[in-house]
Amino acid sequence: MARNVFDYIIEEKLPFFWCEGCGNGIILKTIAKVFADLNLDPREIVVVTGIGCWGKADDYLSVNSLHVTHGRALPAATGVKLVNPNLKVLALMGDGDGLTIGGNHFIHAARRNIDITAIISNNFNYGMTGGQVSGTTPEKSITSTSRFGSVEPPFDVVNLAIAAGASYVARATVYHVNLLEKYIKNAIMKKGFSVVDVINVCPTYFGRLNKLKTSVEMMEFLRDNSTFNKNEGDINSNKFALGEFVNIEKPDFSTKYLEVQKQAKEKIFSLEQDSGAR
Amino acid sequence: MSKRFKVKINEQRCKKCGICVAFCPKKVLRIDINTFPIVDKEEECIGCNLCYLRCPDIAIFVEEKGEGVV
Amino acid sequence: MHEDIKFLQGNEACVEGALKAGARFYAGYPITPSSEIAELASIRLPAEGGVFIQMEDEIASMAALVGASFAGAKAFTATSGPGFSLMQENIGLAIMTEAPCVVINVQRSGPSTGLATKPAQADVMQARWGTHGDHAAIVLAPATVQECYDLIIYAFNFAEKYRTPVVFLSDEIVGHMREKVVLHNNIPIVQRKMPNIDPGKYRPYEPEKTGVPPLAYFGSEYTFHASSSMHDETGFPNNSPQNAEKVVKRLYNKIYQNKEDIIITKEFCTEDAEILFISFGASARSSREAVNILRKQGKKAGLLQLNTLWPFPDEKVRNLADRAKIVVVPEMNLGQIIGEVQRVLNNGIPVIGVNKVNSEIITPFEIIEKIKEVI
Amino acid sequence: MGRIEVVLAGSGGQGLLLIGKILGEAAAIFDGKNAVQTTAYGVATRGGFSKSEVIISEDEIAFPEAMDPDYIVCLSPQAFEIYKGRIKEGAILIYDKNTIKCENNEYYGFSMTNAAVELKNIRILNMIALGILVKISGIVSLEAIIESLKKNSPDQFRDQNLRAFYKGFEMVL
Repeated sequence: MARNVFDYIIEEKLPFFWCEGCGNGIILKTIAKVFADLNLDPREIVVVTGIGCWGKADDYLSVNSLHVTHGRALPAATGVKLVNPNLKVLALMGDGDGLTIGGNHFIHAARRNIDITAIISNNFNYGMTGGQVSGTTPEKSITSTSRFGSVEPPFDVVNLAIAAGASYVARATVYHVNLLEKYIKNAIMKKGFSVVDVINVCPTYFGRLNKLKTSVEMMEFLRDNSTFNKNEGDINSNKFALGEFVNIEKPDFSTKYLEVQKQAKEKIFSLEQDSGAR
Repeated sequence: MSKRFKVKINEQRCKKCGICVAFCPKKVLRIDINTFPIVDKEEECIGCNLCYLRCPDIAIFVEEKGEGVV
Repeated sequence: MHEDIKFLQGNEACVEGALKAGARFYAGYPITPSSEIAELASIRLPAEGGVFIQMEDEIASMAALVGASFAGAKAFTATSGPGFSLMQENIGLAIMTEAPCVVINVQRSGPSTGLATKPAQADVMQARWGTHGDHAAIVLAPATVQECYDLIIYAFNFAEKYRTPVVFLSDEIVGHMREKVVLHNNIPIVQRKMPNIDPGKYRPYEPEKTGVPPLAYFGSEYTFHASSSMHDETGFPNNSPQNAEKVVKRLYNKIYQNKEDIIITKEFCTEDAEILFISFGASARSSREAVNILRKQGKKAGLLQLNTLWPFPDEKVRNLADRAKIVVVPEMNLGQIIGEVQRVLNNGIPVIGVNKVNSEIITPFEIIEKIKEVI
Repeated sequence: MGRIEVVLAGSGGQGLLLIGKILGEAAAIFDGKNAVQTTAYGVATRGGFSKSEVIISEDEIAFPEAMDPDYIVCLSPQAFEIYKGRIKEGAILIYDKNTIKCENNEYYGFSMTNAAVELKNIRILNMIALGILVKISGIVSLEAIIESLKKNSPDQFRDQNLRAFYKGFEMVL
């Protein structure tokens, strides 16, 4: 029987608690739509979330979910995945959660190529706590803790993920919904660490402080400042390069670890002797 | 094209952000100050479903007449 | 020679006990003096079909334990002071989400980096109150290599039985000493209590009479929601004051109402003891030697060794101290367990601390020297 | 036999931990007594003062460290400086007389380094010292120490460790 979004999103829990015009609902519905299109069994999906507005996504899901501490969705998801590699594991993280306090975990999960899909809701600020500066806030942007314009250059999530070794890296915006759906689907189907950097809108804080009052204005901004030419993209000047930047096949951690388990079974006695003799 | 699609708004979920109205390629919808989206020109709807896809609150649905939800 | 009698380090015996208890997942970050645990786990776990992973830090390690636990594995980690400090955040996560797991802290001299290769017993209060918020804690402390093996099995058993993280508070002396250890099967292994109802009706935080909710695992026929945020029995957020009070009290009571099951102590020559030592870990060894020496001198000394530090064995201490003329608490810190002893014994009996923080073990002579004026 | 305390002192990297383990395991497992082996070391693996202690007893061992050692083996001048003149009456101090200057003829000096050089491997100094200690003290049986030594030597080092042990054992007349 064909599944639909309400096989994954609990309809009775709606409306979402997110602000009017917040793009988180767009991303969450798109994820649920991809689950449905792929006909995934909710029992075999685990969604891990951290803290922040996007960290509330699991509140609406009927799949397995684990809501953890700020920045720690990826290491918790790593624990889930390594114990049961058959599970589809997603980590839903904001830019503050996943790339700032959790930045170290992000690069190491990518480096290890753990088979997890990281969906970054990137709205350039900490929405939940009142719009403070984050690790992806473009330089000169106004936030509630950078009232005179941020002096810090931001991370480019895509470049960071590529450098750290992810198997799949793509960027879309909440305006480009068809792209978003395609990239999330490809990311979930990818065996290995996959990242979708979703440029999102936060009209309540980031928009209001940066002369984009409504989500409609912010969506128009995303529409008018996106490019499919990678070389034209520059997060720092609010020019968003969209597309699939990495899509490669390489063995994920769990697959490679099967060989470790095999070797350990064969060599255990000599190794123990060796370690005991020091 | 004849009137093939029905656009429905779930007013329990809609937060009146106006995204569906602003980006409808056929200007099917209209919104006044603090109202829910008003289905103005349903006959113009081409069933592209972008309003559904962009709605942050899963509050708007396009149905093909006689065939249920798209 | 029997196969299962070995001459092992305390740290090695921890791994043997963990495997016996059914541990199949380890996530950790190397730190002296605990690293032998990681090294041996990295060999033994994959051979048992389990997984070892060295994470980027202790924060991540503890988070991974919680994830692994919900995926159905008995999970553990090992660290020392600086790493234990980093783990506190997600020890709280394990308490709140009720994720069974075991955290070994092989204590070293602090604060901060301190003397990295030297022992201390100064994390007793951190093990109790390290993570924020009101909560209970189960903390076990070994004094021998055999106890490393035995008690770590209890640690896993308590973790699964009470759906909680258990802290295993070893120290550099016990962790690095080698002794004879029997790798026996005498301790029954507790398996996680799974729900036994229709999957549609499963509520992951609905407790049984014991105060503990049965726990499914991700990938089973039960789907469920686990949350670090205040949640009700469904696992979904619930911000009502009534619910918050209920949850905090249940998390506390599920440990304290079962403390008789959790408290493990050992007694040496306590039957007629007038000089009662109360100690744990390496200092219990010193205390026991002091008892031997004092007994040879005709003095009625005895030792209550605490294997369970938390919940603190109030009644046991009170009962034994009833017969004593003085109570002596040797510990390698400036006075942590002694505070609990004083809280319990408010009857005027003298309670004397023997404290040492120079990174060397307390010797039996130092203990006797300290109390010779009063005995 | 009551409580016997052995201190093996020298510098990091000399393999004191290993011979402590071999001695302790010989007593605890192969001779069926009780034994505790502990170590003290600095932050570096090589160099710097390092010691390993072994307590052997037929009774249960409470305090795990040496209080008043019966046997002390010194393999570095630094270790010797720490223990000389501080040993109890009747205790035996064994040292490497090729590297340690000692004027006290109550101590037991052996040409350990020279013996190691003869065997073309300075890293088996520890095994030579172990052979000397076992012969002088008799704290473990020869069968037990050989079993333990074999068990605790990786395959590729087993023969040379045994050779060095016997070399030390035979240096004691």
